[in-house]
Amino acid sequence: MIIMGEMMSDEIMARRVALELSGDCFVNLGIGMPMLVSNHIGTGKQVMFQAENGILGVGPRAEPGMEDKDLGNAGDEHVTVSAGASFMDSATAFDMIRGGHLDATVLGAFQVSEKGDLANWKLPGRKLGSYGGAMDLAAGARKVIVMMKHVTNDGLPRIVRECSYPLTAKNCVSLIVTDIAVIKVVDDGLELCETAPGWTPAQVQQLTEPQLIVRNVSSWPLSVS
Amino acid sequence: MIIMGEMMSDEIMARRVALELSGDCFVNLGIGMPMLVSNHIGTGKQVMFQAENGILGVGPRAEPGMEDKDLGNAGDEHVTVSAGASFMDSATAFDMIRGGHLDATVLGAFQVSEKGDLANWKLPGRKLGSYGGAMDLAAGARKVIVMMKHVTNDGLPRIVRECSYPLTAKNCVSLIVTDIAVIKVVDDGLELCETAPGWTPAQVQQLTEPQLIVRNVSSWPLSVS
Amino acid sequence: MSKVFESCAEAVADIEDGATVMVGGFTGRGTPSQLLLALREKGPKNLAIVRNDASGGWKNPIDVDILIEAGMVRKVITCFAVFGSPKKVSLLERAAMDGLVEVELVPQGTLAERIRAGGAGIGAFYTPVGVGTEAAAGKEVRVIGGREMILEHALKADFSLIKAHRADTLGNLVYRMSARNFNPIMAMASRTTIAEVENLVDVGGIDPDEVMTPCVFVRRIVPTGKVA
Amino acid sequence: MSKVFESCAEAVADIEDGATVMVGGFTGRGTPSQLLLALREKGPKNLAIVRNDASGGWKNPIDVDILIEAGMVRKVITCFAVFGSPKKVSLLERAAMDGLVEVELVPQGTLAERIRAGGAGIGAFYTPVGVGTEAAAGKEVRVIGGREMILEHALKADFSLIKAHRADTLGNLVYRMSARNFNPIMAMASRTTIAEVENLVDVGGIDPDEVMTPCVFVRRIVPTGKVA
Repeated sequence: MIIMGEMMSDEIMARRVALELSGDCFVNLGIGMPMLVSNHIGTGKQVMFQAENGILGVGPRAEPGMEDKDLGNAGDEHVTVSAGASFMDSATAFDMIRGGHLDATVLGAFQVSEKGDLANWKLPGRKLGSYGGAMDLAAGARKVIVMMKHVTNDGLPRIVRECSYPLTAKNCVSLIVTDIAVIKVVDDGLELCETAPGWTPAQVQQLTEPQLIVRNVSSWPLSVS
Repeated sequence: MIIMGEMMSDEIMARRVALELSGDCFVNLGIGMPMLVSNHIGTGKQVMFQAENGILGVGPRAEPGMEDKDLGNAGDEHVTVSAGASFMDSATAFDMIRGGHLDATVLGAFQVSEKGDLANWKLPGRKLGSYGGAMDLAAGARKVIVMMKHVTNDGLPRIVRECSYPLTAKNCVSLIVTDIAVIKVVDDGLELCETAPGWTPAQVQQLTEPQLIVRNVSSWPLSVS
Repeated sequence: MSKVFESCAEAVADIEDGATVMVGGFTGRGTPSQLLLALREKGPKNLAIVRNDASGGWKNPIDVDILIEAGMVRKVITCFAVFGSPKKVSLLERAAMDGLVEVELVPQGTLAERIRAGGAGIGAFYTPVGVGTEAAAGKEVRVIGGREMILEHALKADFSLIKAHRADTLGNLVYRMSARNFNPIMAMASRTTIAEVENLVDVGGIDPDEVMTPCVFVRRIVPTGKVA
Repeated sequence: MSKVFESCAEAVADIEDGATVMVGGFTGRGTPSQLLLALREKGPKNLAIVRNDASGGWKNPIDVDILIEAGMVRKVITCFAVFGSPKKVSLLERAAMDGLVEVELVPQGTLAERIRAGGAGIGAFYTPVGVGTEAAAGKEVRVIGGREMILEHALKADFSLIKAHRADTLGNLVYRMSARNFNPIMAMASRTTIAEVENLVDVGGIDPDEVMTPCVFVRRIVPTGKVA
C-alpha cells in the first residue's frame, strides 16, 4: 500500500475540514482529532465553537501558565474563550445540540457505512464503550462531518458497506474527510469528490469497501496541503 | 343566613392560612385572595414565596414611587424581593412547582369536593377560562391549601360532593380555609377542624354539601381574629 | 452579516400570512411591545400565536390582543384566555365565541415545557399536570412511576418575538428580574428569533457566565431603548 | 435550621448502603472531590452512582472511580465508561467484566435530560438520540413529527453531591465557567442535595439575577475553599 501515495497528516486533514465550515456558523468538534480543526479557520470567518460540557465560543488552548482550573473543553484540555462566548449547564448545551441549533459537527469514527451510518463509540467485543456526546451530535447537528483515517492500523477499510462496529447513529453522515480523500454521502451512495495529492480515484477505491460513485473528482485544494 | 354569625374577612382568613405555613418553607400563593397571606407571616419564620412568573423570594408590595417596571408577581402587582431571592425563567419556575420542590401552595377555588378535587379555573357554561399556574401547582406542590369563601354570592355551598365546575386537579387539596371554618381532607372524607368565632359545627354543616366528620372541633385560634 | 436591525419594521418584515409566532413576556414584563406594534403595522393574516397570557386583562397597554383586535389571528395557544372578574368576557373569548379565533388552552407549566421541548429537540413528554381534567381531553394517559401522566407534544414556531434587557451585537442576551419569564425558552423554539433589546453593547460587554440566552438562538436584534 | 455544615464528613453522614447518589462535574471541573473523599471515608456499600464520566481516565485525581475502587458501588449510570486509547480497559470496565458493577450507558444529552426530567417532575420523554443503536435496546420507539424517537425515563436520586463556586448561607448557588455542567440539574433531581462550595457569602451577597441554582434545591452547603 505504501506505493500508493502518502497519507495526509492530521493537521492537513483538519485544514481540509476547516474549508467546509463556511462564513457564520456554530460548530461542535468531537474529542480527539476533530479538535485540530479549530486551528485552521481562516480569517474573515465567524465560526463559533461549542463544547458540550457547556461552552459556546471555545477559543484556542490556554498558554502554559495561563490555564484556569474551571475552563476546559469536553476533551479535558485547558482552553480559552473567544469574545462573545457564553457558559451554560449540560442540559442547555445538549438542547442546543439535539434541538438542531448547531450548523455542523466534526466527529471521529471507527467506521462509516455507504448509507452514512456512523460507528464511533465502542470496539466490537468490548464490554463497554463511551457514548460521550457523539450520539446526540450525530442525531442533532444539521451537518455531520466525519474526520478519520481512511483505513485501520491493519489496513482494513473504515468506509464499509455495513458497519460491523456498534452504531452511533444511522444515516447521519454528510461528508467524510479522510487522509486520502473527500467523500460525500449522496442519495445513491458515496460520491468521491476529491483525492489527496498523489492519489488516484482507483487507488482510493481499492481502500474502500463499497463502490464509490465517480462523477467529477477534483484534486484536494492545493491551499490545504 | 346572616343570623348564623359573621363571615370572617379576607385578611382574617389570610392570617389563619399563615398559621399553616411552618418554620422554613417554600410557598406559592395563587393570584387574588391567597396573595394576602404574605402579609401575615409571623416573625421567626423563614417562609420564602415563589411566584410562577420566575421569582423565588417575593417580598412585600413595592411602595408607591418605588415600583420597578421589571419586577412584578404573577398577579401583575409591583412587588419587592426578600434577601436571598432569585429570578428564573418560566420553565425553571415550573420545574420547581411540578418537580415537588414547593412545600405548599395556597389557591383560591370555585369548588372543592369531599375527595379533595379542586375546581378553580373556569365557570360552567363559559367558552373559555384561564388555567394560569393552578393545574401545575395543584399537581406539584407537596401541600395544597384552598382559601375561599364558604358559599357563593348566591349562598350555595362551594364545598360539594362532586364538583360541577370544570376540574383543576383531582384529589389534591389537603386543607380548606374558608371564612367560617377550617376543614381537613382526610381518608374518609372532610373533617371539620375549626369553626370561626360565632359559628357552631352545625351551622357550618348547613352551608356544606357533604357530611362533615366532626371529631375534635376547636375554635379558630383567637390570635387570628 | 450583522444581526442588528435598525427598526422593528425591518425586523418583522418577513413575517407572512399563516406564520406561527411566539411572543415572550408575562403581563407587561418582558413583552416585546415595539415588535408587536410593528407586526400589527405590517398586518399579516391568519397568524397562530403562542403566548402565556392572551386575555388582554393585565395592566400593559400593548400586548398580543392588539393583533387579535386587528383580525390578524386565527389561533391562540395560551394559558390565560380570560382574566379578572370571572364575569368579564375578554376580547379573545369574544372572538372565540364568534368563531373567529381557535383557542388551545394549556396549563402554564405545560406550555413552558412544550416550548422548551420544541427548542431542545424533545418530541413529547409525560407530565402529571392536567390528569383527569379538560386539559387531558384526547390525550394519551400512562402510569409512570406509579403516577398517571399525560402525553404532551413539543411546540415550535416560525418566529419568536422576545424582549431582553441587554444584548451584545452577536445576540447574546441578558434579562432583568421577572422580565425573563418565557423569553429564554421561546428564543430556542423558533426558526427565527427576534429580540427587542433595551441596551446594546459591544461583543465582550457581557460576562460569559452572565449570558442567559446564548447567541446561537438569536437571529435579529433591535435596540429600542427602555420603552415601557 | 442552618444549611451550612462544618465538614464534608458531617454533610455525607447519612448516606447509607444502597443509596442512589448523583455526582456533579465533568472531567475534574465542578467535581465535588472533597465530598467524594468524605463519602469514601464513610464507606457505604451497594451505591448506585449517576455521573457523566466514570472512566477515571481524565486528569482529575479524585473522581467517582475512588468509590468503585473501594468496592462501594453496585451500579453506575454514565456516559463515559472507557476513555483514551480504545485499547485501554478502565477500572469501571474491569469491574463490569468481573460482574462486580452493573453499568447503564446513556448518551450524554439523554443523561442530562433524564436528570433534568427527574428534577422537573417530568416522567419520561421522547428523543431522537440513539434510535437504531444499542442505546435504544428494549425501549419504546414512536414516530413523532415524522421522526423516530425513543422513550427515556426520568432519573432521580437520594443524594446529589455537587460543587459550586459561590453560595450564600441560604443555599443559592453560582457556578463558574465550564465547572457548571451537570451541577445545576443534579441539584434539582435529588431528595437531598449537598454542595461543596469554594466561597460562602452572606444572604444578599448574590444578585438575584445571577443565581444559577435557587436555594430551594439545596439542603446542605460545605465551604471547602478552593481545593483543586
